[in-house]
Amino acid sequence: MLEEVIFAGFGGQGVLSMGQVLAYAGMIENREVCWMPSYGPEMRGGTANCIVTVSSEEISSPIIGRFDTVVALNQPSLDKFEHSVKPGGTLIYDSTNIIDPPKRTDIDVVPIPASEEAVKLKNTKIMNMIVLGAFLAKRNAVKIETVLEALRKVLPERHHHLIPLNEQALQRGGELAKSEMPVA
Amino acid sequence: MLEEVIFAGFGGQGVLSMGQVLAYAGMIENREVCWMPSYGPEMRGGTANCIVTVSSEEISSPIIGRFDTVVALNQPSLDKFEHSVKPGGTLIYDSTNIIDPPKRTDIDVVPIPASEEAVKLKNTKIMNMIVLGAFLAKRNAVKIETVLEALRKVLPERHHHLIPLNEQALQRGGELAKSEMPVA
Amino acid sequence: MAKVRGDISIDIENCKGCELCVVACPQNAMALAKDINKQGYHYAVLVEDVCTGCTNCSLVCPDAVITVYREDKKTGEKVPVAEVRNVTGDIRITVGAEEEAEG
Amino acid sequence: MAKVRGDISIDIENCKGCELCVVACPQNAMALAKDINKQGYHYAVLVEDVCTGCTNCSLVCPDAVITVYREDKKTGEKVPVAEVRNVTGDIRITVGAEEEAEG
Amino acid sequence: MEKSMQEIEHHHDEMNIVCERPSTLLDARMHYCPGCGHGVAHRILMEAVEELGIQEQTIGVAPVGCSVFAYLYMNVDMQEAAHGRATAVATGIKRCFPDKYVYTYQGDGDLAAIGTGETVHTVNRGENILIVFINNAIYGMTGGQMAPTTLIHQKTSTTPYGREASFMGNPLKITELLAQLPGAFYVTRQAVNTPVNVRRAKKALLNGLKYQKLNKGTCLVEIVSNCPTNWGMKPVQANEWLVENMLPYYPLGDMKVPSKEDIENA
Amino acid sequence: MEKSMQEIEHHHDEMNIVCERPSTLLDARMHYCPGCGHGVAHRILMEAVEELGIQEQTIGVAPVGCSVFAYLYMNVDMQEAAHGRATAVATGIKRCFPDKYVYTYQGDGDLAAIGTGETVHTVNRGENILIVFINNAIYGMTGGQMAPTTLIHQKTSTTPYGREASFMGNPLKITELLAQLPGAFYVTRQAVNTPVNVRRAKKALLNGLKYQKLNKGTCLVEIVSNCPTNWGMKPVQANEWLVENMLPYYPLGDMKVPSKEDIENA
Amino acid sequence: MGELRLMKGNEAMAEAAIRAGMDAYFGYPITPQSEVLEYLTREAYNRTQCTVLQAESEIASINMVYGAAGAGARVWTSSSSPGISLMQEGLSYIAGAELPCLIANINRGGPGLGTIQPSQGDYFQSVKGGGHGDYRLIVLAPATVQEMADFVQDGWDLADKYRNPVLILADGALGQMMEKVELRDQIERGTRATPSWATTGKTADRDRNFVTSLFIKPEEMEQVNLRLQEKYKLIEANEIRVQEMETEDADFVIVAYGLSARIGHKVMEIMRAEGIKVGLIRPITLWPYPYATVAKAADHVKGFLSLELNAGQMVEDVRLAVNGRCPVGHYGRMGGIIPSPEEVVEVIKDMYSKIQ
Amino acid sequence: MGELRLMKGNEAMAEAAIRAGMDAYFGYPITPQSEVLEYLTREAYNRTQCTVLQAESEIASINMVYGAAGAGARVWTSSSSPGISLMQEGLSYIAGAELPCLIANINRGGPGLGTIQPSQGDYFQSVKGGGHGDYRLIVLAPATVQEMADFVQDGWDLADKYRNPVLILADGALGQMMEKVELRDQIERGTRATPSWATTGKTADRDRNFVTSLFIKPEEMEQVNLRLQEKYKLIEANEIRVQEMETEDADFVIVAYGLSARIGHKVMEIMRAEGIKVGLIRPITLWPYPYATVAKAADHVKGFLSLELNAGQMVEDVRLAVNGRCPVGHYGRMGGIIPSPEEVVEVIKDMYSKIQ
Ligand SMILES: Cc1ncc(C[n+]2csc(CCOP(=O)(O)OP(=O)(O)O)c2C)c(N)n1
Ligand SMILES: Cc1ncc(C[n+]2csc(CCOP(=O)(O)OP(=O)(O)O)c2C)c(N)n1
Ligand code: SF4
Ligand code: SF4
Ligand code: SF4
Ligand code: SF4
Ligand code: SF4
Ligand code: SF4
Ligand SMILES: [Mg+2]
Ligand SMILES: [Mg+2]
Repeated sequence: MLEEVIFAGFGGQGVLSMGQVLAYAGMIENREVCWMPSYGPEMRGGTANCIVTVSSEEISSPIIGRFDTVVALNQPSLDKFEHSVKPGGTLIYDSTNIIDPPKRTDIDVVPIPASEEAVKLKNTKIMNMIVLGAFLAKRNAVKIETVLEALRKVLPERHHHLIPLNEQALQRGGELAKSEMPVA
Repeated sequence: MLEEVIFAGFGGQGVLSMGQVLAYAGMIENREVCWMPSYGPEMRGGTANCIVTVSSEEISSPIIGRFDTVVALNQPSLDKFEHSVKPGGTLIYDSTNIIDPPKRTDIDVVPIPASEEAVKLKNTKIMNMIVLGAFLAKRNAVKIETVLEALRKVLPERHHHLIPLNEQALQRGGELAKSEMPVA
Repeated sequence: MAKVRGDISIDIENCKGCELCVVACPQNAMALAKDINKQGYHYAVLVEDVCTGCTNCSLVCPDAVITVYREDKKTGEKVPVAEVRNVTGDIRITVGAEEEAEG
Repeated sequence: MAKVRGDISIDIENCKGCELCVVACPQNAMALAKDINKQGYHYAVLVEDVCTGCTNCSLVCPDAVITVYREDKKTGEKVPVAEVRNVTGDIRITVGAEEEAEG
Repeated sequence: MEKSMQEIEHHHDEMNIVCERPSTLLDARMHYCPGCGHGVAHRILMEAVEELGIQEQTIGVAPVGCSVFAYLYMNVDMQEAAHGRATAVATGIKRCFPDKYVYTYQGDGDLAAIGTGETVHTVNRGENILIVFINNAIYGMTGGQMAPTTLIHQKTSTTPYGREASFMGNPLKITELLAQLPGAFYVTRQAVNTPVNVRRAKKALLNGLKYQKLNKGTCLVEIVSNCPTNWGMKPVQANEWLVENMLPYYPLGDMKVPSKEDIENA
Repeated sequence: MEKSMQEIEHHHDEMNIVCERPSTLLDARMHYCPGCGHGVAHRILMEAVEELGIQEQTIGVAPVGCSVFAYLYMNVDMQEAAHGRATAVATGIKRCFPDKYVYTYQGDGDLAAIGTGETVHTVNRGENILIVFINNAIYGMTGGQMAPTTLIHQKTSTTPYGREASFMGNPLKITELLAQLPGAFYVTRQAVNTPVNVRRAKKALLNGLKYQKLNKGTCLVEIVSNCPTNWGMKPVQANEWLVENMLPYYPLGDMKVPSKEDIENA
Repeated sequence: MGELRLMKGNEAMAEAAIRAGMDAYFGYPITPQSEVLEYLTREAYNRTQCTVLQAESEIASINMVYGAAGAGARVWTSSSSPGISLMQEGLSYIAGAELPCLIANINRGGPGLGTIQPSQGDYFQSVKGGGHGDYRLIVLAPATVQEMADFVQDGWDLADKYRNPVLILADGALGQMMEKVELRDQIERGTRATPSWATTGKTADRDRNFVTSLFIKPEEMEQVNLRLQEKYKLIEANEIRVQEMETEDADFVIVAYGLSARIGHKVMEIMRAEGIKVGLIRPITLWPYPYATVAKAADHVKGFLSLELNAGQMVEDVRLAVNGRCPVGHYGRMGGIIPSPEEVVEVIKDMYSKIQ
Repeated sequence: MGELRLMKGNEAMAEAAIRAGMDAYFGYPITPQSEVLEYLTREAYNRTQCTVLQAESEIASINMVYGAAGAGARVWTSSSSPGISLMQEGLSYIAGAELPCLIANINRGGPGLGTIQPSQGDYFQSVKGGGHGDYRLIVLAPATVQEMADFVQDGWDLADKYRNPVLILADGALGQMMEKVELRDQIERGTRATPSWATTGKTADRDRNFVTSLFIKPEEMEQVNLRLQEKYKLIEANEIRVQEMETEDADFVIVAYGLSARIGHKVMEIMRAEGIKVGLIRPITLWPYPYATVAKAADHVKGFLSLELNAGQMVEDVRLAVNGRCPVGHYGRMGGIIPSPEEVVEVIKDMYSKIQ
């Protein structure tokens, strides 16, 4: 198996860490994994994205131009990466703050009102986990349980009380992804 | 015309400056000239030599392995450079302090008791000019008058009173060179 | 209490909401807005009409976004409570949480 | 005048004739030789039999070529005026110009 | 509560502007973090240039550090120097153009770590320049590593357990050292954490610039500043920490002031 | 007047040797010019090592300067450092092997010009090493250029008309500066121009070495020295010039001495 | 099997260094490699009591490394491009004095202050000699985080074997990206034999040791140089490391190292899928350079592309190896821009069409 | 005709600099080039009131040069190998900020502290880039004292023309030897136009000028790099200087620069006298390198010898030019040893006999 995905958004939206959690989960499942960040030129704030590859084979390039999945958390990221989804691939985006929805018809487009849902879960920081849940539901890159295991390993002990909330968010994301009808 | 000569001796014997005077004279006579020093590794004292080329043509290498003339002011220099005289060339040396005289027979060997003569002229510093006089007499590289002109230009005004003494030394060297019979 | 009547205007789009002006104001006239500007910062606003034009806020502002005015002797017009400059979007201006602004 | 009788030996081949020992000797016991060593230096020699073994000369010698001795209580042998050590050639030893040594 | 822009503009027309962004400071949004002292230092330095009317004769040198982009904000001719070499660059400029006003603007890593040699020798030669030295006890730009001026027990990303004198030495009071060099003409330590300190710091910068005319030596204005981001504090809290921790170790005040006769022809 | 070698040897057998080349100084002819202070400094440093019995634990660092070949004379393990970096090299050694005695031996160009940054920070960190600093007010090795410590009006090959403070700054009293750093434990200025000064200098070197055991900071022994060759004087005259010109500007004496309690467990 | 972790390249290096029994690290912060010093100040002393010191500059760092290496310690430093430039004098001294040690350059975009983004612009500096004189660094170019870790101990072992400094040259991306890495077991400090030439204190049973690169007599200096050249020949004979991928049947070969090789690998996958026989040669040692491997491929391929994050540096070594037998092209992006595999595919197709 | 003098190479450079209207020199003593600073402190200020400053280090020197050049002055520095290594960061900054200035390296034997004797061991550093990133210095290699003098003004003119630093690379022998030199007339200081980009003080009629090599955005940095590469292509197209001697009918060509070229010239004379058709190619610009000239000769000669005072550096450029068409050999002595022409004759005869 091979999953090449880019997570893109503003700095502070948890873009880099959702990628890391995925990579960690991949590692637990004995996959080859690679997480490649790209920071905007600004020292703080600005855009951020990371490419994650999860594969059963040796990973060639950590830098990729075309993705199985694009996860876009804001309008600029959507605009920038929509065209990079491989035909037949998946485009997941936070539909809450999107004015210009994607136009491609040859891919699976998955709008997730993640920010909205996060507010409902009373924790805006959890938005990225909702999206990750959607990704997991759509792409089968790793199992949701593995992601939870990864979270347990990655989070410092004192934050473990947040794991149930994260689980809830992942689950909710999965539900949303499955309920949404593909645009194409 | 082309004259390639090496002046070799101890530091402090005036080896470098006799070469400079010759080069300067060559320049006055509109020749191409080159003066290339080589210092021993010791910061002070030790051996010193310089190669001087005077030529009517463009000078190729300032570094030469075989010389028209070798001027050796001590035993180590004599030992080192005797074999570098071109066949038919000239080897001039200060015979005062030499234990092992040169052995070659295919060249013009010119022993000059320069240090002895310098003592007679009551100025040991003038030894190098005696040898230079011998060189001028033997090799016709530049005219003795030009050397005197060079001295006038090179020496600071306050040392001009030494020029007659230098002239005397050059002359004496010339006489000695002419009186000596070639060994060969 | 203030001898000279003053006023300030804040380039809120370039304000970074550092709050240094707020603590520097001897009149407690300033606060951070509840809303954010395009940079994402809770920008500073004048919330009490007690500005003396002392320039303190402006002196400590790292982003040089506060302009301070003092009443002209001849007129004596009242000073506005929140200054808005260079606002190109349709950002709503709300004065920062009252409790905090009071403290 | 000197309380302890002493003596020095100079490794004259390694002496550089700097004369610092000569001026440092409180007894004016030293001078530079008229002759030169193999390095070409007028080396230092002891010229007066008045050494007290005070070590001054040795202390200031940059080339560490002076060894200083002090008379053994038991014997009382006289001290030589010029020490020669490590001389491998046939260099003649001459004591430096008397006038200078006196000054 | 809202007013139209016109209303506001109109109102202000009748008032006197007493404090405003100086024209020597470009109307660009600075990249500094919220509450960072660099911004204030930039502004008062440019106010000083403006007040002295020397914009046309002034050449600034930016360091490598958070203020690396100073030339994007300061409306004077500027050069961006290699890390630590600002005073060497300034020396190059000033020696060729002694009539210009030349200043450097440097952080504590730049001036007091990698640039120590250049700093000491520039002041020792008494180069007629102004050195503006922003001491925030940390490497801001690279993400919060220890600076030579980091305080004992202060935690940074390279002193995760706090700075220990036995291991890393004491915070370096380089300004005190430099003040003792005969080449130093005017040396002072200021801060920009309160309005009154800002006023004083600006006065110091004014002096530092105008003394260049006298050709009597180097002027150095240290500004004790903050780094809310890498100190891990809100700006207001950072300025409190500054007062409680930095100022006792780096007391504000003049270290070397010109004598009356020195400046009478200023 | 001549005596055979045997006679002399025999005679000396009966006397006590009171002063002799130390065994820690190799029996090699030093390349220094006649009368050069480097020779004396080498000898007393090696005497100190011998007297403390620490030859096996001592590692020296030679600079670039006339003393670049110190390792040909000093019979201890040594490293030859790049120009100016001796104290960084020494730091590298000492931090890895804190039980060794580590010293640097540096000229004024090496320590106070190109090496200023390393020197200041080594002392500021309080590295437990001994720095032996030979101040001869000139660059000896390269043929007599101006050093940071060159005196005002002193002529060198790069100040052919004499050093001018207005142009080249004042002679740098770096030892005074370094003494003020908290990392400095013992700082003193000595000379080797007279027997009594040699004795004092040696005592200072003994202290500087043995204090390393205390782990309390850097020891620095400056030795005001001569350079007869590049000063263009005979050695005796050079030492007179030293007394008349250098010592007034670089007065001898201790600048920082350990307190009693500091050394009671020495 | 060793412990598995997901790590950044910089942190993997630091962790590997602790485990390889490092005695000391001296360094100065610079993006994008400050994590090395940060990781070590957090982890190293507590675990093995080794030395980790933030120096006042890169020049101080490299000279501290000189001192520690000369005294027999297992020591290293790391920096990024401008900082490495400052170390050039020190590196030449270390090479001249033949001191074993490790330097890591996490290459960013230049020249000058440049940018903090990844680059391979320091190839020439690393392999031809940025410092003065005839000397060589053994240059290892990792392409994975695993290699970032492995080459630390390997580098030190090579350094010890030849008394020669070893440079790890990796671009900023390799420093910042995370991959799975299998860590080796902890080597206890002090188990490595202290070199006999090291300045550890002159004991009665031996002459003093000294470490120097000064040989003032030309005759002696020439002998030293000849000895160094002999050593370099030996290293060239024994230590070349290179990875070949599908070169046997290749019509076209990409030559690339580090991150570029990873991209090249992907390019190869894409093009092979399209039926174009592309192979890849990945030099792992940039010096000694695998000239022979490239030369051998030149016997049967139609062309080469040197793929680099620079304006064309390694391409000279490829040309030297190919020696005129077929065309050698270069493609590179600069200043922190990383080409996508797709973009490179187009470049090769274009070049390939012209060759045929 | 200009004034004739018998001068050392170092002094000729210094004198020529004064006459070329130098505004400033910043330098630090090091053998074998200290005469430059010494000459200038004696002569320069009195004659043209220019600035001559002994800096506290080579790093300070090169950064003072940066500042002065950035402010529009005609400025230079000089040093020898270890000092030049210390300048590598500064040189990369100067190249990145595109500042015109002059640097002279009077090359001595390395690596490390090495020896003070002449060498050509810094070729790679000079032409491939000792500093970080993709940049080029224009490198002039004088072979006579006359050229030592001439290349100062020529160098500055090139530097101004392209806003690029220029390096004069000469071995220690050229610095120390004396030849006749014809000096150019004094150019009055201040007659050279101040560059419009220089930081001379922002006047009301223009935006502020700033000098920088920092371009944090990769896109921008890449554009800067591309612009630099364009400039370098232009320089390669316009500024190659090379001397060819009797190459037309040559069977064998020596390629050599600087002192080696003088020796090569003599070798050629000796061998031509013996009937062997030897020619000489002397690259005068080492970058841009005269690849085309060498390549042209490769059409008809049987072999090349790259004659250098090092272990083999320029030989790579000769090989790149020849591109496999005939054998390319290298002969070099190191550490300050200079080969005699006679010795080189033997080497060539040996190589020549194997070729035929
Ligand atoms: C030669 C070199 N070394 C290191 C760096 C990385 N670097 C950039 S800024 C900086 C230190 C910044 O700290 P400081 O000077 O205190 O300025 P601040 O950001 O705190 O204002 C460092 C180490 C560099 N750019 N160049
Ligand atoms: C990087 C570098 N710059 C310059 C030199 C040349 N150099 C050798 S020794 C020296 C200065 C020597 O002076 P000092 O340190 O005072 O020692 P001294 O010879 O006077 O004892 C210089 C500049 C060098 N070797 N390396
Ligand atoms: S000028 Fe600013 S600080 Fe002063 S009273 Fe008005 S708002 Fe407050
Ligand atoms: S000080 Fe300036 S930037 Fe900070 S909150 Fe006030 S107005 Fe905004
Ligand atoms: S020991 Fe030396 S100084 Fe003292 S008296 Fe004897 S000779 Fe003179
Ligand atoms: S001090 Fe030493 S070297 Fe100098 S003259 Fe006396 S014995 Fe000789
Ligand atoms: S990192 Fe610190 S110094 Fe830099 S801009 Fe932010 S607050 Fe200011
Ligand atoms: S040059 Fe000066 S410092 Fe060097 S050995 Fe000679 S006298 Fe001593
Ligand atoms: Mg700082
Ligand atoms: Mg000195």
